[in-house]
Amino acid sequence: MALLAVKGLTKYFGGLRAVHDLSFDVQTGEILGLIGPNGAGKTTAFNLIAGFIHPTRGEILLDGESIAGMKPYAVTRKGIARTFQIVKPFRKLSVLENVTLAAFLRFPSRGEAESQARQVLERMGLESKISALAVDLTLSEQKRLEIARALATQPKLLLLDEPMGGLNATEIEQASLLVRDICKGGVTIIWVEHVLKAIMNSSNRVVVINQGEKIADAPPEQIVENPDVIAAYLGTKKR
Amino acid sequence: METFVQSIVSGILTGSLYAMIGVGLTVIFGVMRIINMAHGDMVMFGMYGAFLSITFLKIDPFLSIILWIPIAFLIGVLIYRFLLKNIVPAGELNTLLYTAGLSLFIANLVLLIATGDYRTIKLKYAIMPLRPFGIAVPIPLAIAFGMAILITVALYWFLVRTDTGRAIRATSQEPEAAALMGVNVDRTAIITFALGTALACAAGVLLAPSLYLYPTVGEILVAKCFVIVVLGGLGSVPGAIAGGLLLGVVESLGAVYVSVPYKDAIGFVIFLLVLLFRPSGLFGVGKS
Amino acid sequence: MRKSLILVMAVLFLTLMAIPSFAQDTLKIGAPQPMTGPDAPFGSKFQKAYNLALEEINAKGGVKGKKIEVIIEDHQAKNPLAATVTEKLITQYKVLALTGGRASGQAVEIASVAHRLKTPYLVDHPSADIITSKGFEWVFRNNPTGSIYPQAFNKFISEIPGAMPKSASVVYDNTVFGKTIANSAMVFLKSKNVPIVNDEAYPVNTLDFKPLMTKVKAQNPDFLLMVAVSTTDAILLTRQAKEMGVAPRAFVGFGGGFGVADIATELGPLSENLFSSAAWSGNPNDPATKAFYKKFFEKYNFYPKEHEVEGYAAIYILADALKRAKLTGKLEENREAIRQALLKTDMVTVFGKVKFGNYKGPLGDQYTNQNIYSPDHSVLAQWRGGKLLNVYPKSNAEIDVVFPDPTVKR
Amino acid sequence: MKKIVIALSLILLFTAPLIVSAPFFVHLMIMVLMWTVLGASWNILGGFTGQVSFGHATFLGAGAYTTMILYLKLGIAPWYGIPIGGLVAALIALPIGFICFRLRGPYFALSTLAVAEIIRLVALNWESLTNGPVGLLITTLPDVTFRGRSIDWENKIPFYYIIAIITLGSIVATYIMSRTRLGAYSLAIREDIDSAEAIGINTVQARVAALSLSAFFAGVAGGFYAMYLRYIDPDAVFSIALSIEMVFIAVVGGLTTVAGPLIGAIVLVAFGEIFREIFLVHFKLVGHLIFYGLMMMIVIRYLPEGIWGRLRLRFGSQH
Amino acid sequence: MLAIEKLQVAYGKVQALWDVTLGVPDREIVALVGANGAGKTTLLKTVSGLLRRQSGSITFDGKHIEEASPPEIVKQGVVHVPEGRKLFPELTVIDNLLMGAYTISQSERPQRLERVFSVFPVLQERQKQIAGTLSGGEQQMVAIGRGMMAGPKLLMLDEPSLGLAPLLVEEVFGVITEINRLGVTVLLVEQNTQHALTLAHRGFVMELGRIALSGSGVDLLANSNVRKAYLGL
Repeated sequence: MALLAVKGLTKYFGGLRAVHDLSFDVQTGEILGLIGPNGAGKTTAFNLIAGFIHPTRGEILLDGESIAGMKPYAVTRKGIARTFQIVKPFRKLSVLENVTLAAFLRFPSRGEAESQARQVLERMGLESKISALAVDLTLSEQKRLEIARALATQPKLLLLDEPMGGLNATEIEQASLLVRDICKGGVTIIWVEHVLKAIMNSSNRVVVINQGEKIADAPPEQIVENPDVIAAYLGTKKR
Repeated sequence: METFVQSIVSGILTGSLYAMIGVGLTVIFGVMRIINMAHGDMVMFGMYGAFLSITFLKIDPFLSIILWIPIAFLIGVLIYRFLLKNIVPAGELNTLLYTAGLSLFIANLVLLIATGDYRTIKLKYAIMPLRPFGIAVPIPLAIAFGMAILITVALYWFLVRTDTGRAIRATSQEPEAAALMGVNVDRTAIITFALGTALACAAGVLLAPSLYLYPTVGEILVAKCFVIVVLGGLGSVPGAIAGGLLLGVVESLGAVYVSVPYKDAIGFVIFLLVLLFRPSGLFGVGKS
Repeated sequence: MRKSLILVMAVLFLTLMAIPSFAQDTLKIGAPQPMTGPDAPFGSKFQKAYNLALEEINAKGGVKGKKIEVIIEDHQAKNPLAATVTEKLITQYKVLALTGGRASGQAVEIASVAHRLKTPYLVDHPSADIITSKGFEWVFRNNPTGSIYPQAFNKFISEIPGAMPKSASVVYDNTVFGKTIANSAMVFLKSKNVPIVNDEAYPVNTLDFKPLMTKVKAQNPDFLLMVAVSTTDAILLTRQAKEMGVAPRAFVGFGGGFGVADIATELGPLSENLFSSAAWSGNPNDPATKAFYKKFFEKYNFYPKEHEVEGYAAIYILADALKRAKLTGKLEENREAIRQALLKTDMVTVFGKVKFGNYKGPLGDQYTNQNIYSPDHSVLAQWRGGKLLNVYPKSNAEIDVVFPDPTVKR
Repeated sequence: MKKIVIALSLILLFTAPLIVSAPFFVHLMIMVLMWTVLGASWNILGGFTGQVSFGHATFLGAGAYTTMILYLKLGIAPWYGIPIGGLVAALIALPIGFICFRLRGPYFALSTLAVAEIIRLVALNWESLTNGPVGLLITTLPDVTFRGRSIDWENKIPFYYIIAIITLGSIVATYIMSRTRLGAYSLAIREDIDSAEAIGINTVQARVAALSLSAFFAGVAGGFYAMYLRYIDPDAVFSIALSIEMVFIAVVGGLTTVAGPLIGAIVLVAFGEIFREIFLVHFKLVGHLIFYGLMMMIVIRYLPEGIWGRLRLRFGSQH
Repeated sequence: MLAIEKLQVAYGKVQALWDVTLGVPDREIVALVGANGAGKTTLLKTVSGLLRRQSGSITFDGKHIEEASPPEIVKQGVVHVPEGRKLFPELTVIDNLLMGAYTISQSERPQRLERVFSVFPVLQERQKQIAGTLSGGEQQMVAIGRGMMAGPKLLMLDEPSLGLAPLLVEEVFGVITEINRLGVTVLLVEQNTQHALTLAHRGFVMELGRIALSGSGVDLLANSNVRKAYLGL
């Protein structure tokens, strides 16, 4: 059984069709890339899965159990964690506190939650920043902090919303390694990204959406050959 | 039936003045995100202005509005420039408490100067009401209503037709884009605050002949202002006008058909329902 | 930061300078009043009245060779602050007695503190029954309680043939004051089987009574009874009742709001024949009252009404008690002596006769130290040609009553 | 160092009325502590969760009326009534929270204002329960023997110790809150409500919990108010002005700080007294509120993080 | 016409632009392409005065404009049509357009309006409609039209094809060419690389806050490096 199965997911905002009849699966242990041009509905799809908005139609199954329409905190408790495209750290709290808060979900005592948080932060390479305020971190560090915070809830499935956005080349390289590392640690990942280089190198499979609909679902090497994808990305040639 | 019509008419008369006060508050909120607790004191200014005119200058209070609108505008410019400008970036809560302090300051300054005595404005021509179709319409309120409509229409014309007015509306919707159009956002803020102040003051001038005035009269108006502005949608001018009229009519009908002691509660209950089910206000345009 | 530090320093400095510098050998009376806030107008009325009385008494050499001093504190119409300033007056300024209070809510706090700290408190204006019906033996009240206010009106409708209302609408402000008076009037009317067709409480400082009057008009009452503590409300009630075409045989106002000169100036012809059933309307034929009016007008350029008379009388009552009390060096003993003196008070002021006693009020409350002449102070007056003239009881009347109201077309 | 400071503060708190025994100053200290509890109560919600309430007088009023009604109608002594008043306030907070927390930011603030006004009007008009505008007055408190001696309720000292214990309770509760999950969750909600949801926090539940705790202390303070001042009426205990004063104490002291409300209350009461003393009594001018308003403006302008908040930043303390 | 030299910009501590040097010649269409977060929008915001540079210079027609306020820059003739359109949603179409002419005297406005309406006939039909109720494509047209109202010498368009259906994308690009033909210099920021570069006389590819490549539109299109920069091949 697929870890996550999305079936016929549809969302309208007023008259605007943001996501239309979207279906895809994610298998345990996979890294699934989700790409598409701006405004294609990727973030909407994320928000639907994470419970931040409720679908107009369609099903979302986690381990066969429907989670559509659940509140975000309930979805997180079920084992889906997310990051945000525009980082939303708890700005005036320390890095450790940011992650400890998330660890409380599985470790109710502060001591245990803190030690869990320290472990995660070490894996994310943020151990030296533990007592800094989140607002004082660089963008790249804040992105890592968000991932750390998500991981501290011990998710089965991690939704990454443009973790590379705004990073420079070396940082992107590091981030790619990190994502693969997280996956090896047993967390399934769905990953929205504009830095296609990274996504093509790291994903097992890529789903492409355009104007709310799925236009391709294949391994990366097939995706780059797909004429529909090229058209969606580079635009059709002016005739 | 006569009771019903009378309640509606009374509601609209009072509501038109509520609306004017509300419009002032809402434009200020729209452009600067200031919840101005001292707005009621600006109304009080206007009431004292009307009183001064008739007592010392022997000018009819309704006529004196020509004098007080520009003065209030100037006061607004000064208050914004010297007292408010630097506090706005500190956030809504701090700004609100700050203007609460400002309100205490202004009201008590007037108390010190004018003493707390109740003042009244007596108009010789305004003793008996008009009675069109058996519906009683007090003359001062009727004049105030007419002038409130004139002023509101003038304001509407200003906001819709003039460059500055358009800039004010644009700035409240998309400040960054307004700057890109060449709007001096800072100057717009000053003008808006001054305009809001002038409106509140004008409403005060119009209210004065129908009410008593004393330095802390602003207090009883502030809570109503919030209700109006939220009913119409924070920042929306047509919303505030509708909110003011609605509140006037609801209070009036509520007093007749529900109960006088609970009439204010009815206003607040509607307010709460609007907040819960249409937080952008009855007339807010889909901005969340 | 630096600026605020400087401010703090300046304030501390000023405080040091401001350590009480009262003359040592005065007889101090404390008066908590609302000097700021919504009730500020009343604070200044009482301040003026106290000052006039003090000037007169002190000009004649004061009491026992000492001058009397009134220390006014500001309670801002807030109950906790009323308790605080009372504590301060009693324990810091060591006043011999208290007066003032203005509104009943604050007066209850003052009475409660005064009772506990064993300091005599002469209530001059607050009228809530509970102030003198809870057995506070340190609290005295010169003015009538709320439930006594309608006495003259009650007598009038009972004694004049045909005056008993066939129905009555009662509107009153939603305060202790309004409620008490309205209850008292309604209890009496019900005992006479008069149907109450409207029983409407409104919030103080209502901006618009037209809806309320619309409702009243629909009932077409035989009498319209209106209670207003605030002058604004009294004026708006009357004006809008008439504007809306409410047409009873009599418009009757209760409470301070209806006894003020503003009623005539504000309402003009609309005030004609309006009744005011008040605790006190002053008999202008009395030479003492005339003299007081004259002095007051010379000093302040306006004629005193109820509040000023009450404040002025309070100082004279306390001065009289101080004169009779045996003052020793000890504060506690002095306060007890003043209380004893007050218990024996039997005098006449501009407000009328004063003698404190315990008796049962119209609503069955047991009063303690309430002026026993209060019920007699109640008069029914009528606005006539811009003047408020006493019409009932006959003994106090200045003019014949006009009833039913001929200006009203029923 | 820190322990010494805490120990000294505690000793000061419990010996203060013995050092400064003038009844008026004991009364002022009681008022300061009562305002501290109210400021702390507001801080629990406003400071930690960042949810600005303009209707906290509701909870004070609920506590005050509960205590008073229990005593006058059922004869239940105030020392039981005060905690029960707190509980009733906390219970009332539940439906208010579930309704108002559907809203965010200024809309939440305005909704609390509306609820508070509605409740005030209900209290004013539900005469059979509240005695309406006439209010409720108690003249004597029941006898209590403590260590064989009957407590003298005409003396202020017993009241001082009662409110001192309540204050300590509210400060300890704030401290505990800052150390526990609810406190941590509250801060997360204050910082970013979406992120808080994303890490599995049920933000409505957490906010309602914070509101209830906050309401409990406001209710307890209300119960104390009723017992100490012995008279309540709806306009006095449910007023908007009272709610705003609570906000002001919390903000002036420093939001989210443990000691802030105490500092805020001291400043508020002290300045109120000082300004009145100077202007009204000394100079015989009604100018004190002008300066009080000016002081509000200056504090907000130059110390937006509050007095204790600023000191804390300077000395690097955590609370 | 527009010359940017060694421009450095940061958001707080986060450096967004590193040593960006770029020139826009008179009457050309210059395309600025690159991935999200590459710094294209930052560059435009800095030119239009919304952001302050740390170092470097920006000159327009030979005059330094780094220190000028947004209104002053608009008066110089540099107009920025922001990403996501940023219309005034509760204003009518005509009011939105008139806002664009905020710095222009009343007498010149009818003429300007006419020109905009000739390019966008649909806006003439919809001039009384509230802007927030228009479709995405129409909103984009209002945004561009609003920019044109100021009578720009240089029009900077940020992602005009964003979120538009292919047909509308075609239309928008057609409009851009037409505007250029009317004598307006265009600086175009786009994700729709192929399309933008086909249209442009000259292109710059940005990556991670730097200019990675530059050249004529056609050359860049043919350049396999560009494909690599985008599809990771």
